[in-house]
Amino acid sequence: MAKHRGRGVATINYPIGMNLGGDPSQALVHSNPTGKFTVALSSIDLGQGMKSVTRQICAETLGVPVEDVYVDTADSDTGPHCMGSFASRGTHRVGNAVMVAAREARAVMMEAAAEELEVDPGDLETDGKGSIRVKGAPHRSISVRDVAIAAQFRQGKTISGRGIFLVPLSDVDPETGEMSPATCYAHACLIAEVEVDDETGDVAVLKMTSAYEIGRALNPKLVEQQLVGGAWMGMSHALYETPEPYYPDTREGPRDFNEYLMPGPGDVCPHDIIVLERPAPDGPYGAKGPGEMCANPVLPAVANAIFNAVGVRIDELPITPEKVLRALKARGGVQPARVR
Amino acid sequence: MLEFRKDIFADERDDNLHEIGQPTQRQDMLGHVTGTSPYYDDHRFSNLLHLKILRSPHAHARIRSIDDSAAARAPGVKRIIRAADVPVNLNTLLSLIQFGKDDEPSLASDVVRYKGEPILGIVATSERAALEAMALVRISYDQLPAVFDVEEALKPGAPSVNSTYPKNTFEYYNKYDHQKLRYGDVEAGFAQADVVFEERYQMSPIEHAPTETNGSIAVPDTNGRFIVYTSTQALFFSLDTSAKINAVPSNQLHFIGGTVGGGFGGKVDTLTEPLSILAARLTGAPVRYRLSRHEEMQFGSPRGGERIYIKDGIMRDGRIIARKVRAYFDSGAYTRLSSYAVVKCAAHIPGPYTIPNVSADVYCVFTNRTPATAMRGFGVTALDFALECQMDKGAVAIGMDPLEYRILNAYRDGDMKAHRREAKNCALIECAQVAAEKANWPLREEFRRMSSLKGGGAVRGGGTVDRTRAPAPAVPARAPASMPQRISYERPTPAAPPPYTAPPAPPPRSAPPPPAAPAGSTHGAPRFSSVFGTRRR
Amino acid sequence: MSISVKTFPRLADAAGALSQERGARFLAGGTLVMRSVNEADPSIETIVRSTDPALTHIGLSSGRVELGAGVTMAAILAERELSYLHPVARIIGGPAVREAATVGGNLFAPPPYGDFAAALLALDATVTLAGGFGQRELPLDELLNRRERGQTLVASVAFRRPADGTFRFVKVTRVHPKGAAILSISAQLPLSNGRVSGARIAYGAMGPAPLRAKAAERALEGRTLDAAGIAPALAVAHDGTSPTDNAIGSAWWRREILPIHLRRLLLGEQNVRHS
Amino acid sequence: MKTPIQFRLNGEEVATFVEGGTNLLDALRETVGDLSVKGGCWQGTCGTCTVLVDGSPRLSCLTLAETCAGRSIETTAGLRRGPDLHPLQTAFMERFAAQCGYCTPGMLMAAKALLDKNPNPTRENVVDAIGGNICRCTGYEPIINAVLDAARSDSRRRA
Repeated sequence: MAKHRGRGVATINYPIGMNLGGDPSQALVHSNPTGKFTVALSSIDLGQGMKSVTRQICAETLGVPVEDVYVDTADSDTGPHCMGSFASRGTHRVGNAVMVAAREARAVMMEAAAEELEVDPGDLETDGKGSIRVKGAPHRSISVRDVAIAAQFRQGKTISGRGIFLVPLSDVDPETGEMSPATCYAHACLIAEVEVDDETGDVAVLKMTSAYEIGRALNPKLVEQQLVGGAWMGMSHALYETPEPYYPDTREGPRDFNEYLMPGPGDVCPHDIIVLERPAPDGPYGAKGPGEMCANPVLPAVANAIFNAVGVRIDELPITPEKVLRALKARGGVQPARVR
Repeated sequence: MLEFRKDIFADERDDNLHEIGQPTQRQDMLGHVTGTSPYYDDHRFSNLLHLKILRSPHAHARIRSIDDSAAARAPGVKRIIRAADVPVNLNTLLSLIQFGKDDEPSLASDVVRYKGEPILGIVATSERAALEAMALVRISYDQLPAVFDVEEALKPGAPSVNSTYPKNTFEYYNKYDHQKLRYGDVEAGFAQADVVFEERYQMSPIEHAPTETNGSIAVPDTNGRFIVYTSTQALFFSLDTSAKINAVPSNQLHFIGGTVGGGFGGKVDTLTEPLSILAARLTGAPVRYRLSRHEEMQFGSPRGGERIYIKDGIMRDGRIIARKVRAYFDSGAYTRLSSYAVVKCAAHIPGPYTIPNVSADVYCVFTNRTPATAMRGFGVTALDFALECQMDKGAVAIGMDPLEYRILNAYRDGDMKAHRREAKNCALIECAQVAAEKANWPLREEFRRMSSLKGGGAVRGGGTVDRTRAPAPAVPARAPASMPQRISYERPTPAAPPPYTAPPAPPPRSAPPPPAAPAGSTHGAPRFSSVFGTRRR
Repeated sequence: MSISVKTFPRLADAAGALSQERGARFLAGGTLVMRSVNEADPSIETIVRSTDPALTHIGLSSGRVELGAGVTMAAILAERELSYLHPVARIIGGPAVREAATVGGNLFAPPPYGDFAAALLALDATVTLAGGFGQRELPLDELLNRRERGQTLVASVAFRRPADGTFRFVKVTRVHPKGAAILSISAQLPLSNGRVSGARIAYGAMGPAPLRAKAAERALEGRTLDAAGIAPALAVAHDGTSPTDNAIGSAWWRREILPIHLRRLLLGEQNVRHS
Repeated sequence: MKTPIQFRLNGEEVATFVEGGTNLLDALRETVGDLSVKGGCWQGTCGTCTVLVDGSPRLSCLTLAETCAGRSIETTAGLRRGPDLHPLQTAFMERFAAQCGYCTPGMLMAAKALLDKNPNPTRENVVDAIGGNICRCTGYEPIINAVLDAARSDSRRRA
């Protein structure tokens, strides 16, 4: 029995937001009477962290601590329209809408503070800790709490804001396919190392090394969640998954998680991830969206690593051991490429 | 296991922020670890009824007769829902953005077009009662010929799957049976290439397999409204679709969701809400419609299969000068979102590389299988697999390091893309360089010095491989002679490279977005949408 | 509509009820029956249970091992005397399944399940059936050849304890640590003077039920466990097998890799992991 | 015909009535009202519904409710130690070991079953303990690390 190692690489990019645009999202931000903020959305948190990322964006824009912001989603009676959580649009589209709403709310908050401190709003700044102070004269400050109370009960102001973000819908030229599909793209390069058993066709992924450029990483832990989980799903797509194992024949479809194959906790491999940040000009604080693209480079990287290991090309997904074994037999055995 | 390279593109970032960039705990994490996060099914109602769906056992058949009388009398059964009970029993998801024609019934009436297509709904006091009643329904079918292969489906005489699109292809602009992409002169490029090769790639369907299956609970509210607790990934998308199918004003529906047990694209299709609402309207009681795991795996829409052919023309110095792509999306029996994925796929061709001559034809094809839908990487995942395997083969064909081959051809700021927009904010090369360094993948100095900035860095200077002019000629000027020839060719190469000819006339360049709409370009007929209102598209 | 559940202190009474009640199914660990109940399988109208302590009894005496049909995989893993069966029990489901899954239930598990039954086959196990009118014994492979779930009720299985180091097992699965079998091979390989005598080899997932590789057993008789010695056995490894395509692997792949894994098992080559 | 059953749920006596054939998962969610237990397949193949019965991990969807009469059942709802989070809950938070959160209660109970019996598990022990639980979001690595962290912190606490 012989096992052969090989490495493969893939480089990819991915468009952020619904193709062609035309996918708006709205947000409402308001303060309660004691200076705590609520963001009202109809956007969905599927686990990707929508509630958490919009919360940080809102806090940053308002200039208040993140603890003072709570995101309420998704209720169609209170949350304004959002196209939905798909197409890597959440952070980019909803994040922008929340920024717009938070800016409007911040402007009122600063006016109210200026009235209390008897200065020009332009002379004020937030300290990010819950207070608003005069630039250059930090001793002249007032807490956001007192500003909210004053705005509500003395000045009769609503510290609130509305936001919408819309990338205008692009047409497509039927003849040439000329179009504006997206305003920004995330990028990735992934190197996979595999071991192939030339007698059974079994493939084990031993290691992944990747670099992802995702615009600004708004929360490194949420980014890590996406990239680690996404790479696992990519490995799963590459080697295991399909509800139609004999596609295009529809027979023998899996009915449960014993029959639908995915790598288990015993199949995961070490993964070194490096994050690059080239801010998107139109992203919230330069953010793009790592959610979808992180799975994509794994599939071809694994396929290319298998070629590097044993010299066969498997061009059909998923790359089951059976396909590898059939290809090895057709090729008359292992013909490893240059060891990498 | 995760590190940042803040030094790269640092001059493009203001890192002086308070909350952005902080590893703040998730707002929902405490709820998750205490089991208190409210998913749609974590709401309880007295007298909750349960909806189960009788599905077709055949991939393609005409329904001759349905006898549900025994089921209607079965213990616990409150109501049988038939196709005739559905107010608007034909819909297509993207009618909300005026894309495509209504082609899918909520409940099949005359013909079933895939194994698992819903035919009858049974509302009962328990899921068990509904399932037991289901066993009493008698349906007789006339089986019809079925087609399962995308290329078979396009052949003359193939069984027609979907009566709205009898030719088994989605209609683009009421004009074409597929989406086109044309840039430069791809045939001229092939004629001048040192190496030309075509390959076939196939991705089977993939199931989203969220740990929480699709479901919803529709509850009659006071004053004639309905509260709907749902696992949807798109609250208003599902609300508007449900309002349309039930023919009720959208403000009669109050959707609550937002905390969902995984989606990955599998909870966009509004699979359960229209019928749970209809069942609640017909019975006046709260109704839950929850997909079983078996239903989720076989009859909840998957990521569709895709077949992709790629033909490349490359020069021995590593430049790709022509790429032709033909791709078929297996949409299953109905459109759902595949028509849209096709356009996204066309936009993604030829990948993150600057290639002067590109041509693509992408088809949305109907077959007799479970309708496909969006999934993580929608329209791109299979194409990236095909493109990146193709890139590997190209590098081997000319004996070049596969990573250096990618860096050489990678798009730079200012390059023109095949869909005629200038590349901006690129970072592919930096990703390649950083990953290679981390993995000890050897890159030669000149490739370590290249960059995504305009022109790609000094190395590409002298207009050697300058692709900032757009559209590029069929063959750009030669690259530096120092191109690698490290390992032996694995594919036969032309005896002698054909002589370079003058570049063909470049296609007309159009201004950056938004270009004027091409005359007569419309996606299907205008229709009502409470999302966008009515307008031409 | 709702299912009736009948619990009997004595197994014999349960067996009686099982043969009399319409649509009655015996509930052991529940991994098979409860799934069918959850899916409203119309063939199940009555669940028959027994709290008979004999069901969970593990008898270890003078080289003979007796396992009550209700003994769980977890119970086997907890019994040091049964360490040779631990590799088999450990890869049946996750810990929660092993707490429920029973020896008796495994005898009726359709492919790709039933690896423990295959192991028992390689141990030449006999089965004791409980009936309304007393118990009777029969060889395990006889039961497996005509097993009809629900009809027969197994009280216990028994076999001679294999000599130390003579029992070997491998399960080929794609998902780790918990995956259904592409195939499994159990082998009891007694040696006398370095030569195999009275080998027993059984396959899981290579047919409609676990089966003995009798041709391979005969071909091993009197041979040494080295490349040359096992060659004849490998040549007839497929005898009697009839693998089918299913969601996790094709019949072709099962056939291709069966001799590979049999060779690795017989030569004691490391089976670290199988994709 | 409904059958009365009584058992201890997270230390409290609970009595309820169930239809014949009802599984423990539905009994806990639909009649008792413990919604911390989630259902993922009702087939016994995803581990989402894992609870502890007399200290051992069980798939509640495959457990006939009646067989739990007189038993002691533990769910995520009872995981807190008074006002404090269980070390596993703390570790899952610190490791960001949940995304959609739907598999989390089952993962926590599968992990608790391990730590209650083996306070100092190896990575291999942890992988085996959660081997029957499907997670579609995290890629498992953060969950494995969280369980190992919890074991360390808890043994420190005991020491």
